[in-house]
Amino acid sequence: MRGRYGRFGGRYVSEVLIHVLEELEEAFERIYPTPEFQQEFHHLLRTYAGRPTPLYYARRLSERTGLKIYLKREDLVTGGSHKLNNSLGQALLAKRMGKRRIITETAAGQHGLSAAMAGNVVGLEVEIFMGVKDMERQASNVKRMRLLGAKVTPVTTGTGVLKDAVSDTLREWAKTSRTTHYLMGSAVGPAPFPEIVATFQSVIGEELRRQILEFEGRLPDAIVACGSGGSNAIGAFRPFLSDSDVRLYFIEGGGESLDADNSAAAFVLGRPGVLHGALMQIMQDEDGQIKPSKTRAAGLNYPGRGPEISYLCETGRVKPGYAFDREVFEAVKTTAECEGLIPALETAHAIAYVLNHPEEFDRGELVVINFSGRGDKDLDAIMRYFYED
Amino acid sequence: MRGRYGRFGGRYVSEVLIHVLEELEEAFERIYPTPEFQQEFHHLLRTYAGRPTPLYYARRLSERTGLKIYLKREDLVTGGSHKLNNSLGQALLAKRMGKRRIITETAAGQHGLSAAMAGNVVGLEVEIFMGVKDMERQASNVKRMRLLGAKVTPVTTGTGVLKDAVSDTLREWAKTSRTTHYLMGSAVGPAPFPEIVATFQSVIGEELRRQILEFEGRLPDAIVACGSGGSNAIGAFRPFLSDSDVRLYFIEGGGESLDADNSAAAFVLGRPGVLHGALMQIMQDEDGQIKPSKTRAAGLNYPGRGPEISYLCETGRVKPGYAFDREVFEAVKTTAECEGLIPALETAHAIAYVLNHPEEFDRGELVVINFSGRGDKDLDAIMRYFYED
Amino acid sequence: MRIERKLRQLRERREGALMPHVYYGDPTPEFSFELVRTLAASGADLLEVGVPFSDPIADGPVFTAACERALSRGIKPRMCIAAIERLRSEGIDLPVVVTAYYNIVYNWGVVRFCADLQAAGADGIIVPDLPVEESEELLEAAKDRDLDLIFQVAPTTSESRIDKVLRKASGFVYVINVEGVTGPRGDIVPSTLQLISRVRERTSLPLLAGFGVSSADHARLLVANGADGVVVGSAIAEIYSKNLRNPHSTLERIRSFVSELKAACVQGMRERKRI
Amino acid sequence: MRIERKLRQLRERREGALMPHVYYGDPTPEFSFELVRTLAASGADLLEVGVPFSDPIADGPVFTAACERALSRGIKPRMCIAAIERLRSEGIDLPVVVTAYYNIVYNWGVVRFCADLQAAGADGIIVPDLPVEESEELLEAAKDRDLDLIFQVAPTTSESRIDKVLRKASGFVYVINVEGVTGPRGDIVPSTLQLISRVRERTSLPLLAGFGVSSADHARLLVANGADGVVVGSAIAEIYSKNLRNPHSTLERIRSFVSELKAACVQGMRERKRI
Ligand SMILES: Cc1ncc(COP(=O)(O)O)c(C=O)c1O
Ligand SMILES: Cc1ncc(COP(=O)(O)O)c(C=O)c1O
Repeated sequence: MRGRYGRFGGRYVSEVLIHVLEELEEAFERIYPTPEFQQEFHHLLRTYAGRPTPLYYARRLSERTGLKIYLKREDLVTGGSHKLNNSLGQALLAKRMGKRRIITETAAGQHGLSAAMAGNVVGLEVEIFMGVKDMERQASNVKRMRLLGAKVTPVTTGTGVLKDAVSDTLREWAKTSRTTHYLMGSAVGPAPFPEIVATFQSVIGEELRRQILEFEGRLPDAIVACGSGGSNAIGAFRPFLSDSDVRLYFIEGGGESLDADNSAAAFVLGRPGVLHGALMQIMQDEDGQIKPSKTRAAGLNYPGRGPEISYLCETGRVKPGYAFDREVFEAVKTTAECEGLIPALETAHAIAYVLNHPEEFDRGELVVINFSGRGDKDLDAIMRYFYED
Repeated sequence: MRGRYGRFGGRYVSEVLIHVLEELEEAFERIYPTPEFQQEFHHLLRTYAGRPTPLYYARRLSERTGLKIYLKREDLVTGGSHKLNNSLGQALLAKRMGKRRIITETAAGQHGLSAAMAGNVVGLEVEIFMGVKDMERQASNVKRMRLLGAKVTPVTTGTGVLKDAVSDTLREWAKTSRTTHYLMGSAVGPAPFPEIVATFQSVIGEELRRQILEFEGRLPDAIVACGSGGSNAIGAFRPFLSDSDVRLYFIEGGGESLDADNSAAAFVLGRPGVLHGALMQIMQDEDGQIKPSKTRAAGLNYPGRGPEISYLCETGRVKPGYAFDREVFEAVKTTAECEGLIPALETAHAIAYVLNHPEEFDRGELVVINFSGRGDKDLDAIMRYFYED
Repeated sequence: MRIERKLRQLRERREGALMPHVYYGDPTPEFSFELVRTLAASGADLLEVGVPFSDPIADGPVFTAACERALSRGIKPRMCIAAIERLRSEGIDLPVVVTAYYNIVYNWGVVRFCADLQAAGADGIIVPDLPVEESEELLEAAKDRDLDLIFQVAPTTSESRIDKVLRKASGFVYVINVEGVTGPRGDIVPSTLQLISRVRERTSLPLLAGFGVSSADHARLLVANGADGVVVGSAIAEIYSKNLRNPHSTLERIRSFVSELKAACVQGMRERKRI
Repeated sequence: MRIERKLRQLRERREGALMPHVYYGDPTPEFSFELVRTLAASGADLLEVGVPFSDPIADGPVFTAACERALSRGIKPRMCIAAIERLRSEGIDLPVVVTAYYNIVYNWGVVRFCADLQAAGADGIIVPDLPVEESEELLEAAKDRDLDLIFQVAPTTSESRIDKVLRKASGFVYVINVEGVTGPRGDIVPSTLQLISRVRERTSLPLLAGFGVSSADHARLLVANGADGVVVGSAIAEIYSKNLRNPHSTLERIRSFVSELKAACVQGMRERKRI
């Protein structure tokens, strides 16, 4: 069934939104394959976003782990993360659908920033909903978005984090869907969003495949990506799903610890349920009330896992894992010292997993880590962790 | 004469340093052309730095100016500016020369950061000298450098800015040159530095030439770059020097105003002299004491202009210009709103010049702006300018 | 069955129907009981009892806050169902529709959920985030328990889609007045009235119009233009929300507001022939 | 001419030479005069008068601070030259070497600079950032005015390069003791002594060893190992720098330090045969 990944996915929204979701699905299917769209999208990916991003052989991390580690450098995309791949695609689509405004939500600010950039390039008004707590934690990205001319609207419902921002954006969309596109930031939400986002992000995996074949003449033994909604992971994994020799790891936020309410490890602590329009793996209490997730990485601080990732983990094609906050900070430092690169806290989950799970990897194996973003936004948190504790 | 650009350049240093400068010149001439070096350098440029950087057609800036504006996207180089091109090259060279340590100075922090990155990748110790005033103004880059494991040494001599940091680094080098390479950050200093830096940065212009021919089938009418030492400008200009139809503009920091001590416009306010080992255009008083420069852009806050830029401006091949601080901040905002890109304050000088000098450009002309870096490091200064004044 | 019967009776009596919507447990269970008694006594014809949810995406600020308050008091879904049982035992026999977001239902288990609802004495179910395409399983379970699964149509719903919804609808059709979420609003817009006629032309099922109904005038206008009645929710919650320290003190105002609403529903039906 | 003559006289008298180096105007012109008088009276054989520069890259922290202080007092290059004239008029007739960074000289105009220096009564020039390759113009102008342009050699200078320097040298050869900048240091390292012999083997020109000479023992050792004398700068500035409020009060300590240095230079020469 369209919009389903196994039992996951679907379109669980108010009747008010059905119309625009159908319109979007139709438009995507009609417009996306056209040569004009492909040409414009790929031209912007190349000249504006900076694609293809390099695949970098991390010599010193490799020496340290006894593996052969490559980093897929999404941190080099304009704005500093993979988010722009999707935002450019959706903004172009929205423009062709005749929308004049984009709304979206953001947590780390990376997606909001990418939406603001894409909106400006394409020529659309932009409003971004952001939990008040996240606005504090990611103050510099708030500044960036405002400087780009985007309206940043604080979300005070719930606990003022990503989950609440998504809810408020859906509410706003219900009011304005005729003129406004909801630029969904990860592979979540009602159909057709997970498919649209995955499609736009697949450019990561397609490049990765070409590049690793060029450098190594073979496919990797494993690909490791962090995620919550899972857009960077799905983007990296998609072109390898049928290569059963390529192991795929999806690393979520372990938070402080797995007990009580100190984690965002939905594959450990959650179960299937419906949130924000889709059936997916969710952290929830015994009654089905959504539990707030907790991790220092704002971009992983979401209690749901996108439907496709939920499905792939259920079938065993993808192996879920997690990293605790302290492992993540250490991984940032290791990466900075070995490779001169400061990863985003989100990204550092994937690195931490590889550093701390030698049992998962044989000596000399070829491992690609999707380096989803740079850590500039997290600099203060990182410095506080190392120099003030 | 080797090391000279017209009357500019030379090697005005203490006898103590002559030996290492000769060693460096010899090593550069011997090692640089070898296939092994070229291969390693270009491989790192591609997979680590993220080259080639795109040439981006800035549609909305073009509409606004009536020109056809392309941006050469050096902001997409790892670390956020063109500085890494040179740092990778010199770090590789230093390694092959058997040095085990890199020292350098930095102002905006962009060069220091790139040196720290390059040092880590290549496996060299890194120490960075930075004026105390610049350390305050560019606090986030100080954090980045420290996180990368580099030693950041505050410079308190003089007025605690770039000029003083260069002096202190030269002093340190005099003490340690046998084991240590001074990774000069711009196209300044005693021979062979200007030539080495220009050579490593020429990758900008070489790519630019290929790209503009691909997109437009012809060379640009003008290339505009900001600068103080001039490394990004020389890098962009070099491959076009003999194309007399391509006008070249070099934009320096106008500061607050041209009078008193509020500027860094050395081509307006300076004259030839010797500083930091080379004869070049310098801001100095009637006695030949070096004048402190002043501009809000730390990376342009240097009273000297590299010998080659000094020469090219003297012969008229390059036209010097300047932009005032207030024009620069406005240019940041215009670029952010039109193109979703936040330029570094340095870079914004070049943009401001194009925006504010319609008399220099005919309608529809093809103008390439070298987008030397991103403005993340300047975010606080920018926000303060717009929202707190 | 009880729902449609009741609404047809009202139609025959030429009365517009009034269905107040309350989130159970906001701000306390005791208040909810008093509120329901008040509503029943002052003109409510049916009752919509909401199960508080952590992420009520179809609700506006008033009801979102109501959910947060109830949840922070520890209200659980089974308490809401138990409350219906208690209302029945107290003799309140209005048709009751339970509103729950789908994750609550899914988590409960759709079959068991319907069984428990029936046992408690409920008559229908509204799931605000369950469009007709996703409803098959619940619809079947509801039918098995004689419960009406209430579907919604919105100003954005196309004609062909209205037909699709109507093929599954029972009890009544919930006409969403606005493009948006629940919450008080200023005027009834023309598109709402057009939507009512568009649905009216296609079905003889009762139509209740909800979302944004915040005054007697709204109610009158909607019924006069073809709705069989109105759903009023946030406008009631708004009244007691203003005095959360002592919500009981607002019951008098709620009583008179609801009486006015009911009177307007009756009046609207009278005006209908004139239009 | 006067420089070499003086140094050869000292050599014949079997005395090591002492050349103190002061930055003129630090912390005030008056102090500089008193300082020079003190130096002349306590054993200095030659004088090195520095022209403060904004960016003295061959100098360490002590002299960098000295330059900053002098410049902040408004000291200008022509004041330094005028000061030499005044010293001469006061009867101080030690050979005087003027040290100026090249931008000062370049800005002044090399020809005019040499003319003015000669007129003031100076005998030589040191330009710390002017290696032999860049010196042609100044060398010619200096020769025209009977001024010695003093060149330096350093531990990093190769044999062939020493020869190159020696071909242009006059007055004396300045042997830079250390890899680094000016400023007091702990020990004289073996490479310094080796450098002295390396140069010694190649020239009969006098050699003065400078950079880091901070004690009588240093001076003795350098002279004993073949230097014709020593240059002492930062070690003197360090003394008065510690009491900038009243630098005059340090003159007594400077006097005895300089006397010791001179005695050590003499002693060093005596020890020479033993080595
Ligand atoms: C750098 C980075 N990586 C990963 C993520 C997680 O998003 P996703 O799960 O959609 O890949 C984010 C989200 O903000 C991010 O900023
Ligand atoms: C972004 C950026 N552009 C330009 C410059 C100026 O350097 P250069 O004159 O060497 O190009 C700097 C120096 O820090 C910089 O950071």
